[in-house]
Amino acid sequence: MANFSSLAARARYAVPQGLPLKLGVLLVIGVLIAGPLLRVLFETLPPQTIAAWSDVVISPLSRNLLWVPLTNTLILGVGVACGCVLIGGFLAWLVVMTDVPFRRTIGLLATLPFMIPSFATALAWGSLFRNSRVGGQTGFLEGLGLPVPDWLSWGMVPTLIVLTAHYYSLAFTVIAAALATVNSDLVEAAQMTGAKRGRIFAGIILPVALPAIVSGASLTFAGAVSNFAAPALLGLPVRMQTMATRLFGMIEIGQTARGYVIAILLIVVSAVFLWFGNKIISGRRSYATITGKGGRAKRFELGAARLPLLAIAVVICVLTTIVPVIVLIASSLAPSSSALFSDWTLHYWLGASNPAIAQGQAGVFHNPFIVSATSTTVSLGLVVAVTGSVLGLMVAFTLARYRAGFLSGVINQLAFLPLLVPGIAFGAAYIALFGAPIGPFPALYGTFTLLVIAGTAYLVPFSVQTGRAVIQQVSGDLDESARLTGAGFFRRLSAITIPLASRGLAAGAIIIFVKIMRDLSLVVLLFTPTTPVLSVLAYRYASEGFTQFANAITVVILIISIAATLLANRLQTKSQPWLKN
Amino acid sequence: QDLDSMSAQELLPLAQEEGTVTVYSFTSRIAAVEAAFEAKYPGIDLVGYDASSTEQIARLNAESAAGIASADVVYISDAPVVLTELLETGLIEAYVPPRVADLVPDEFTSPLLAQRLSTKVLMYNEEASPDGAPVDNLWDLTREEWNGRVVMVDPLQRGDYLDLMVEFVLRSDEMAAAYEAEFGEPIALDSGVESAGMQFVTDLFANDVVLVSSTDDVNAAIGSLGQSNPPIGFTSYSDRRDNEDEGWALQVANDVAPSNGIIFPALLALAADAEHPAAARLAIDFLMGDDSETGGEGFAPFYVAGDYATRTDIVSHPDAVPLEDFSAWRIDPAATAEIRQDVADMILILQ
Amino acid sequence: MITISNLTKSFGDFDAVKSVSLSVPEGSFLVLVGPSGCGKSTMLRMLAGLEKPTGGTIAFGDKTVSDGERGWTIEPAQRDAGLVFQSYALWPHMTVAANVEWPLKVARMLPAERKARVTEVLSLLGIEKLSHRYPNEISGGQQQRVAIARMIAPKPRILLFDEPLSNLDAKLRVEMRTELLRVHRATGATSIYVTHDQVEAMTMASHVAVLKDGEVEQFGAPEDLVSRPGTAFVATFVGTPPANLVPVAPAGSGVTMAGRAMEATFPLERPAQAMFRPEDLTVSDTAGPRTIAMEFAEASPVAGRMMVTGTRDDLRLTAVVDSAPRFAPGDPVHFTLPETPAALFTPEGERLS
Amino acid sequence: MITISNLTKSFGDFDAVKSVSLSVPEGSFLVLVGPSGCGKSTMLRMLAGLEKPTGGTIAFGDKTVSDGERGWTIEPAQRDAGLVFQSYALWPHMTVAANVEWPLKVARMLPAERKARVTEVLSLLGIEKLSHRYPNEISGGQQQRVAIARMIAPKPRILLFDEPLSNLDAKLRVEMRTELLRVHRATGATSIYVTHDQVEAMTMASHVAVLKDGEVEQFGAPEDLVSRPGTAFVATFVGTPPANLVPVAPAGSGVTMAGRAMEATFPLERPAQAMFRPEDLTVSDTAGPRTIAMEFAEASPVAGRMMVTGTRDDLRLTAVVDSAPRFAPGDPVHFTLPETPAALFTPEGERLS
Ligand SMILES: Nc1ncnc2c1ncn2[C@@H]1O[C@H](COP(=O)(O)OP(=O)(O)OP(=O)(O)O)[C@@H](O)[C@H]1O
Ligand SMILES: Nc1ncnc2c1ncn2[C@@H]1O[C@H](COP(=O)(O)OP(=O)(O)OP(=O)(O)O)[C@@H](O)[C@H]1O
Ligand SMILES: [Fe+3]
Ligand SMILES: [Mg+2]
Ligand SMILES: [Mg+2]
Repeated sequence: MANFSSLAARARYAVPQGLPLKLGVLLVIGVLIAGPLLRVLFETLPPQTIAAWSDVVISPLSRNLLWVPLTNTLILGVGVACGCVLIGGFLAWLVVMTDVPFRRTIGLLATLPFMIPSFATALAWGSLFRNSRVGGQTGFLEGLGLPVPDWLSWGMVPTLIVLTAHYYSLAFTVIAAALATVNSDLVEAAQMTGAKRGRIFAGIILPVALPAIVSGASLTFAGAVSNFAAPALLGLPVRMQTMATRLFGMIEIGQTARGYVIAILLIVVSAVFLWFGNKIISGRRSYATITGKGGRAKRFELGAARLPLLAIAVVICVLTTIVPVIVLIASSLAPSSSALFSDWTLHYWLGASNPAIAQGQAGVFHNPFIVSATSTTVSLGLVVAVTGSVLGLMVAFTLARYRAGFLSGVINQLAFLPLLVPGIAFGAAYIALFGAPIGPFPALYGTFTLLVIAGTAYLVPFSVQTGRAVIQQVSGDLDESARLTGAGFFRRLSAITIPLASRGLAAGAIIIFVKIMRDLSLVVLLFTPTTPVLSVLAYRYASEGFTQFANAITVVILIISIAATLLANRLQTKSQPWLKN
Repeated sequence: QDLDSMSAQELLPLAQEEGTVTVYSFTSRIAAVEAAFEAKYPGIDLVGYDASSTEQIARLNAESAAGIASADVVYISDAPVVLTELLETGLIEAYVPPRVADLVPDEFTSPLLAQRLSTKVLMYNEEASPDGAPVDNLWDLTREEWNGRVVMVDPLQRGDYLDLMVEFVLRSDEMAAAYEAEFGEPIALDSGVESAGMQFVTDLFANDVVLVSSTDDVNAAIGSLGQSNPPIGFTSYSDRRDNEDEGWALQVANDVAPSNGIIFPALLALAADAEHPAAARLAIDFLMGDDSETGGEGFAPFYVAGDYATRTDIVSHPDAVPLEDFSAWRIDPAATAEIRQDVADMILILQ
Repeated sequence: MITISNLTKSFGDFDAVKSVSLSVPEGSFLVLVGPSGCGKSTMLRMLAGLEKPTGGTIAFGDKTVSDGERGWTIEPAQRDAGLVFQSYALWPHMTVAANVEWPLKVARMLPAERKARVTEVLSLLGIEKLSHRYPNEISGGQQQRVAIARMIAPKPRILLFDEPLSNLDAKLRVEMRTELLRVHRATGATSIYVTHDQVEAMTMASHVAVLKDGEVEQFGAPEDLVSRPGTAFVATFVGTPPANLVPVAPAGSGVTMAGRAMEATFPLERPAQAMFRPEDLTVSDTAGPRTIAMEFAEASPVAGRMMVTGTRDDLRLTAVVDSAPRFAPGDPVHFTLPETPAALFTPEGERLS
Repeated sequence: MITISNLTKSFGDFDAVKSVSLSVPEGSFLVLVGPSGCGKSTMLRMLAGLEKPTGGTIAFGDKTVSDGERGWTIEPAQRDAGLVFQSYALWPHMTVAANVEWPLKVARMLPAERKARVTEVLSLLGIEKLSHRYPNEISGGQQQRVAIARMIAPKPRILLFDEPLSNLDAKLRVEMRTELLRVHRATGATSIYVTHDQVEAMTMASHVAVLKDGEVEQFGAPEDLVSRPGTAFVATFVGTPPANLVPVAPAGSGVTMAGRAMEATFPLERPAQAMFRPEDLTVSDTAGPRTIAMEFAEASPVAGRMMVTGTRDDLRLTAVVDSAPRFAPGDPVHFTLPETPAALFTPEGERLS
């Protein structure tokens, strides 16, 4: 990376603009992403496994193995992406561009759902809408004597809703970052035409934030199609399978090749959607909303609509954050998972080892593993957030500044794929590729470094998507005027682009941080006992049936995530004085 | 000298020289073992990696591709997959400590050493059925009465449930007999169905078996207190030990024809090219328990009701049905591995 | 009728507009002129309803639309006003045609009519060929014309222009101002127009307000401003080229002008500033009894004559002469002042005579 | 010495700059003028190295810095050129002072020196009081001055200005152009300056290039352009006000001028365009033998005279007269043409005499 940029800066005779940068970026993501991906692909190609392709695609099995799950997955992906963009976009507008009361609080709440594991959201759904199909405890509504039909308890509808409730905060974060950069004169020009708020929102604000919307839609689409927990919890009882549950199952029962084929097909299908989204925003049209003429930041006055809109926002936030958080916290306090709100005990948090409970496991605050795992996890989170953001920034910058061209298309697609690759496949590929020494590079196996590199590659799509959306809104002449001063690439990046895009970049960093804190599948293959991480501990407990401990750890992760977000918000407002109202 | 034939005392100095031993374990109870091991054999650091069987397999495969020997001991479930994916490919090797060779029945020493047995068996809610299991024959589950009221984990999501399905097929003769006992007529197979066992699986799915994603979901569904008409389902017998904590009333249905489910091994093996061969053997020896009735420190974490030691000299947990009275089928991993994928394919079509 | 009373706007503790009062009848063409940063754009933004006044009121007809004291203001959407932003504020994601069309869509104009109107205004502004380009694909002047087109397309009742022709070449500017005037007259709308171009101000305005530091310095008909500037500031601000101001002081029987003693043909008791129109000054390369020595700064042909400028310290004199010797920058040049100044102002700038 | 040869720039199939060749010695002040969209900004951007030419070369001294054919161009960073963007391109996240200071930081100027330089240029441009504001807290003209300050602060060897004074009031503009010229002379830098202001062009330029549709229409000293325009286009484009063009055609022994038969004192064989300077025309409210009837469009005092414009269809005539009757828009006004045109051009615009 370093040599390329300096090359770009020093080259006497620059080749086509952006080419060195593109090649550099391509090289890095080629090594970090394409390499592992190709390895996954090759896993499916040897003679003994090649049959997996025909099994999956053209055999009597393919209906249930591929087509039905694929249909469900696409419905989920598209549905969730639409829902998330709508809800996230609405909240982002409210928080960023209007004078709705409690903006900060709403803004914080709207970033939370993503930090709450989706299983908690699914459980929260269950605690309200679960019917007696599966048995066990029924939900609140049935408790009131209201029969809940299966379609509302299980299957597509609840999965859609739960995933939307879980992922909309991704869309919110990306879109909010983009809206924060919209010059108010664009909006004012629309106001002058006599357009109503809704019209301005739909006709001006959303379209200028289109890159962010496409990013938000892409991220939430990828999230929805690769989410396992919600469809497994809510879909399986009515035999609804998605690509993710199938994929997981196939790997779990030892049919790895088929699993990988499914993963590759999922990637291919998603790539089509991504290509489409990219197509929309890579045309001639510009989204430069931060211009060199210093536009003002101004808020819409909502007038009479203030309170009703506040009410809507509050309902969304309460349902999608407060309820799951309560369920999650309750499940770390209640000894019985079937009665979440009775017999609460702090044992799982504070208790000393008591042989009568959970085989003598001490509460999380007394558990030396958890203490050390917390610090490892946080450092891993921080490091990966930094490396992921840096790499993401390079990719995002390249994509935003040099939108057209085949190379950009390739970079864009590659930089998105890790979202769709099962972590276990990615992790295994990483061990195989980087475990052994390569040339002068030492073997990374079992090192923190490998965890960082893999985590970076795995999570870079988040920073790419969030960063690119915002960078695309920075008018090109701002960078050009810096070029004229003789400033090198990195100098310009750090002094001009990063501060202007900081909100988007910070959003990407936070998402990466949260993701790596919670991610299991990738980490579980790469971690070493000397570097225990919280997610692995939570998995340990859950697999032993100590769900309260697992949930307590999840709450710890949640608290750290919220703290990180608050901190970032803090820095954010401090670091962007020109955006003050 | 051949390490395989050495006793623990002979291995110890070599192991101490090696200084460390890495165990890949599918259960986090390895942490307790680590403490006990290090207390007993100071100077040897036992390093435990927690990872599910699937992850262990993925990891071992990837490591071998990269030429890394990280694991010394593999403690793993999912026997049928392990046989094909790890043993046949030479990634792991069998080892039976000479000390226990005679104490463990042959079926549990070959092809790999089994340390203990776990179960996936039919369980019911004893609060709702205080007089014993509501069914006495597996085929009861295919009756209208149990439509939508049998719960299990999706066998295409979890290997052990798939093994359970495979076992039905492997035991087709017994299933056919049970059918006749239940319905008073010989079984008639649907077209395309080749065995009584497969017919059972087919009928079970046709009877709207409810699939969930984890055993805890099964337990909560079946076991939760206060249900008037709880479902029934397949889960781990050992989960009964959580009844009190969780507010469950799980009980095993032991008197079920022809069997209530499967009992299957947790395996211990040496990683091929282990870097610490002596310590690895010592660790396996330790994990097999000492000569006391309960297996002592090394086995303590696994001495729970519902799990059974393979060592005949370790007595079954007092709170559980003794192993000899337990009606579950012992799986034959090799036979299972052979038809596992075919059964999975058929279930796939049923879904 | 637009009535502005005591209009004030503060940003923090900086007063951008200070208690401005003026009113113009409906159909007027009010031109705002004033130095950079004097509050012109802020005035327009308040008239548009984009900025809430900190004090004072604005009324359209007899309907108050903004009230600073009571802190309310009618939505821009309900004012039927259009604004050409100084920054253009084109929507970057829409083509030129779409930029112009969008306001018409909002106004629910029928599609066919809409297309026709878009074509009409685009060709009015000479940019019909660019209709499918995006704003980042056209030149600065073209962008500016798109901004005008977008504003006038829906025919608002009040037209607000913030330096709308500043990036156009002289020739086009002349044509455009004719077109804008035509639009103004055709719709009978009231226009408020900010410009730095004196000729625009003179030819377009029915009323001119000269602003300085957020206050109205003089308000009146354009000719009056030139012929009878109310303050020294106005004198140096309007006119092509604007008038010269020379510090004068009584000295014995005569006066000193720019430090040089001369005979006086006008009474003077205190130091003052004398206004001389450029066309009343002459230049030569030799000193004379009524000359002031300056350094030659620049010369430029204007209206068939020569405009010569000389500077000395802070003093700057411009003469318009039929012919002038050739000077090089820095050469001494002598400006002959007429005997009687066109006007006298106090040192503070108030008019004396 | 800046040498531009056959410089071409196409955007897709649109040629913004077409085979432009010209060269100016070091220290020159080259002014580019031309109608909106003729490629001026594109030229500057190519000179700055921001845009790669599609064809032709640019050389600074004898070092080629851009080569369109071979598709390479030296990085802007290595050209030691500064550009005032037409869009200002201020960094919105930096205060005014920081905007000006950043390039100095990049140039590794010492902090103390840097602060001094920032203060110096800010006060040169009269915006020292705004140093702690952000670009969105200052007016358009103030932003424009910040853009200039930022560009000149590091004293680049080549100064590129894209309409740098367009948003300033007339008075300030006059002062600023003096300052810019001073900067230009003090540093001995070569300047290339785009403007629409005729006076700026005339007073500042050592060389003027008139561009039209991406091509150089005429290149020369400013006075030559006014006194001897090479094409009809240049004639109507330069000068304050620019010259009039009247279609003439031979008719019997005389000619028709703008359709009206008149006696001719000049030989004419084919239809042509005759150039008349505004100061050679007179106006009256009655027709005469050599008058052309127009509709009165506007009148404005200029340099102590009156500039009167009349239009008829596409014809637009401007006269500068010492005094004129009062007209209302639309009134008939008769322009008297002198007997001999100042120049004759073919209908295609080429100069005949
Ligand atoms: N990306 C583009 N695609 C197509 N045409 C373009 C593009 N950029 C500029 N042009 C065209 O190139 C021509 C020259 O543009 P340029 O900005 O150089 O004009 P200019 O002379 O600076 O005009 P102005 O005085 O209005 O600023 C214009 O006609 C413009 O429409
Ligand atoms: N947000 C703000 N905070 C502080 N001062 C401001 C702010 N916005 C504008 N100003 C100041 O208010 C004054 C008036 O600004 P305005 O934009 O109205 O000037 P203008 O007359 O339009 O000038 P120009 O001709 O340069 O465009 C300026 O001095 C400007 O610096
Ligand atoms: Fe240890
Ligand atoms: Mg302004
Ligand atoms: Mg331009």
